[in-house]
Amino acid sequence: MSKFITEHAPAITLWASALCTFAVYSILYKENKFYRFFEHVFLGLATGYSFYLTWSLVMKPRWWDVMVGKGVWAWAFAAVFGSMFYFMYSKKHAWISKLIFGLFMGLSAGGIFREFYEIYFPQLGATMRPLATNEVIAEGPWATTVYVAGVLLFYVILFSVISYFFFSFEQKGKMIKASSSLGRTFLMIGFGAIFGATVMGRMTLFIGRFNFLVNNWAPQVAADWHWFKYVLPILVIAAVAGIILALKKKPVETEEPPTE
Amino acid sequence: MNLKKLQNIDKRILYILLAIVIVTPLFVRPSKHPDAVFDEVQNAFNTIDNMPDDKVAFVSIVWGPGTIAENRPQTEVLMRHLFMKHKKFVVLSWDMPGTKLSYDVGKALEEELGMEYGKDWCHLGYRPAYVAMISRAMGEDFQKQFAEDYNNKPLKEMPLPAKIKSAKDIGIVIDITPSATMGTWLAYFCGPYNVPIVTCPTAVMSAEAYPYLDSGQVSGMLNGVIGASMYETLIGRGNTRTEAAATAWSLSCAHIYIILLIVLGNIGYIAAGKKAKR
Amino acid sequence: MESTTSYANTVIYIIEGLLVAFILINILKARGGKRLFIRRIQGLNYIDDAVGRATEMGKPIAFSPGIGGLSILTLQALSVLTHVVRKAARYGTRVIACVCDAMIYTIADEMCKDAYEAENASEFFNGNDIRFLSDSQFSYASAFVGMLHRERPAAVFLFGHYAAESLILAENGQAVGGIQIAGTPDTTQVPFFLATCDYTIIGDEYYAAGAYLSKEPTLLGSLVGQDYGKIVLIITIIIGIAAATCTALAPGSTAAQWLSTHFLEYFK
Amino acid sequence: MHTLFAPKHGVELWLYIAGSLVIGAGLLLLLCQTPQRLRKPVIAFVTFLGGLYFTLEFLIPHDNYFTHVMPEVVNAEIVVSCFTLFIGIYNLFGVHGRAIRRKQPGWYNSVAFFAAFFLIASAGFIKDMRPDSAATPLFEILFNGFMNSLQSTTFSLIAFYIVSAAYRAFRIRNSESVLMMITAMIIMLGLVPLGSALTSFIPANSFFSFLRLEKLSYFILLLPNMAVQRAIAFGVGVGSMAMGLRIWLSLERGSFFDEEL
Repeated sequence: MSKFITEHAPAITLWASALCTFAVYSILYKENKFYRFFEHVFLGLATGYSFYLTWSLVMKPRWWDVMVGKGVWAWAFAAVFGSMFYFMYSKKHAWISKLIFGLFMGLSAGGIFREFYEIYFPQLGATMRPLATNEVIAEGPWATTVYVAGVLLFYVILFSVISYFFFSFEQKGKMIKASSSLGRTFLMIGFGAIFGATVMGRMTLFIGRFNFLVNNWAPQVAADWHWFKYVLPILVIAAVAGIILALKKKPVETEEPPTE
Repeated sequence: MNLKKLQNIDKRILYILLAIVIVTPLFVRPSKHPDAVFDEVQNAFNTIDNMPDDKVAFVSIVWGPGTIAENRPQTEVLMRHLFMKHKKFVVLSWDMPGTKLSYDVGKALEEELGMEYGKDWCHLGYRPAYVAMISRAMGEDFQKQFAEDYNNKPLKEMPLPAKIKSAKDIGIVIDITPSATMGTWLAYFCGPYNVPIVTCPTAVMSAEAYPYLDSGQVSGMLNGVIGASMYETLIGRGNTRTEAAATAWSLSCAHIYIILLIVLGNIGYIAAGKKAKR
Repeated sequence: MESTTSYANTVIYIIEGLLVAFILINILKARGGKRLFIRRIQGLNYIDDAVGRATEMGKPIAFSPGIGGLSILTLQALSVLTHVVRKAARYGTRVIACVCDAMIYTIADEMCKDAYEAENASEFFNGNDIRFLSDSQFSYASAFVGMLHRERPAAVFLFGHYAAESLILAENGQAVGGIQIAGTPDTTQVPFFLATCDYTIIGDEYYAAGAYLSKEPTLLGSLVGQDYGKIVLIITIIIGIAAATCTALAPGSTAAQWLSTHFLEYFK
Repeated sequence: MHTLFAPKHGVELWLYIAGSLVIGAGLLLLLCQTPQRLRKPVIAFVTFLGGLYFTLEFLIPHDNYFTHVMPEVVNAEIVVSCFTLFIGIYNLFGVHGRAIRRKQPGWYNSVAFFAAFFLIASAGFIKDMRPDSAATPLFEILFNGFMNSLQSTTFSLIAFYIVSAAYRAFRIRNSESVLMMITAMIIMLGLVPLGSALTSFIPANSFFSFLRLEKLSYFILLLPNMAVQRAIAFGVGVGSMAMGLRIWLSLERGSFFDEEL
């Protein structure tokens, strides 16, 4: 068994990858048993792997080796603190787990002052733009107008979006109401921009999987079975035809017409 | 044909067409690179080009197999540029499988360009993703955080990593990432220790980076694989058949396809609306 | 070795101090019984409709509190979950909550049990409906998708911290025909929720949701304090604009020099 | 004091470790005995202390002691948080164990779950102890062959979903959806070489050059998009400051914080 694994590891890896790829893509057609099985395999692997990883990359080098190997015995208290989490299973003493949760939440809450400074102060600084500069004025009235218009537009957007997120002011005043609905308009432009900018990245994910199938898996298959290159186009055509036939048979129940 | 049907094309047909549209350019592999180079790519190029020779670039690899199509071309072109200019760099991976992937990229270039491991570059191996904590501690005491390299060789035995003591020896951070690590680098390393950063996000994360580019907190950016293909033009590989160029073509086609779909959907929507009014 | 880290300075003390003061003062005021106004948040009102629809159709409700660990963001999602569970418990409608973090799982389980008890509907509580799926992002997503297709819920709630998997969850929720309500402060994921969900709670509104649903004075007060905090930032920006314009137009003047060394310098 | 904390070795070390565990257990017992009325204040105090550390580290306006012990504190934080490891595993084992015991529909999937879990975990540990055993290739197979491909394929599903989402959502329904649609289309065209070629007939140096798609999308990303993101960020920043404060000072309200202890 172990010899078999050692000898055939690359081939098994390749085939397993291909199998998993097809299993996951099968959900695009329809939920099925094949997908369901691999969903559970994935779950088991992810859990088992994080178990292994946590021990061998964090606990062992940072805790066990330091405590037992180097003899820093005080690290034993880390286990005491760690055990406090498990009091959540006791109805009576659940509060002890809240104690350690509290410590951790406190630690992360305490970082907020630095975080606010390091992240938002430079942002504030970058927002403080001059309404006009001598260089721009020297370039002539047209350049000045364009520059000033750009800066003003920036502030209109910035302040109107901030005003959309005011919660405690009754948005009755015409000014605030107009500003807040303007803010929502600009929000939509911003979200459209994010959507548009995201498409590209997601497509490359598929390209990555495809590259694997074509550059790694298919050559291996072709090398193993010479007749495969004749079968592959037939398989693809059959798959497409199958889907089209399936669609013809039964109109798909999803996709209600959009509601207003 | 009933135009109304255009607003309810079955998802599975959309999916198959998408696959065809993306796959075709990957087979054809055109060599043409984009003509225009965006400013942030040019700035990234200049920042790396102007790094003082006595400092070391820190390449942070956050990507793994999931975003290999975007992040590997970026890693490849940046390492190539660093090698070409004889800038020294160290690589650290925050992603387990990304460790070997990035090591292989460096190793292949090292052989191609005749560089020397341990002197021109070094791979520090893998750290679990506690970027905030490790980057902060690394700025205080570099050697304490990293004892061995990718091959478990002590850093002290190699000329390049042995001389890095603290943040003062690091001339630039290059963060090649599919997630929001840029903010962490800014807050815990580049901000406090005043080190410039070039970010190479996946296209998804790039929109978030623009405010930081504008404020000057981030010196430059390679926006996904398109950024990588523009960078290739900058380092004089504009007419080579590269992975980046083929992918850029694929992406172009996919974008046009989606826009066509949106248009078709709206034609169907309008047609259906007119019918309803009658 | 001398540290090169940066530390607090006067401007930080003033600005962060003002923020802290406004927030705390308003919390105390609210606790003291002052009535506070909160504007309507679209989307949150539809939560009850969605629960009603699931009840009518006799189908379950699915809830995801995101992929975050034990943080305020996730706790906020759990308070929405409690709200949904209490509404559903009244009609005996199942709520399937799928959690991505072990600690959150225990808390969610506890909270759901309490919610059913509070509505005197303990007999409807089913421990199997609160599920820990996986703490790995995509493993969680794939398991959530499987759950959606098997249970075919009539309403799907996605609240909390989301990353790339947002679209996987929401597009499959859409495919099984559920009415979907999503809320997240992660700006990059909002466009996808807007495209696939019936109602989406955006950015800052997410933090206001807890206050809006619970009407808890402390949270309301904090919300009012945050509004004042935003005004502090706006004023800071306006002063900054004036200072920047002044230094740009008359760089040599004493005013410009004073402003740049005593104000603008701190925001670099 | 110094000798007490000096590294120990051999039997002495184990005695010290056992001693600390006994002391720790004693402390926990003591905590169990804490009267109910003291519990909330104790939690509030501990939370406050936790927050105080990072607050002081930043607010003391010069190089200080807290900065220097930061690596140790951070290390301890990481180690202790890792002890939560078993909570998730315990839950999953419960669910899938039950499924198998009761032969629920699809119980064989739960068997697959257990098999996958034990295979990859044991392969990992064995490979670390004996790198030349068959565990090393087995781990490679499970990790690269199965886990990574499942992960990246699941991730790449988004490529398909984004198409169907865009197709379905971007309809000229109201002004909001139109705005979002048009912006998304401009960005999509402007970001890729083929899209920007559509408007390359406009001379780059002319007055109308801003209408070139790459310029336009660049403008949108840089000006409106940036202003919007910054505005949201300021709101979220203040919001997180408020939350941090509420947590730190134990003012937070909501189900988790109000439960009886």
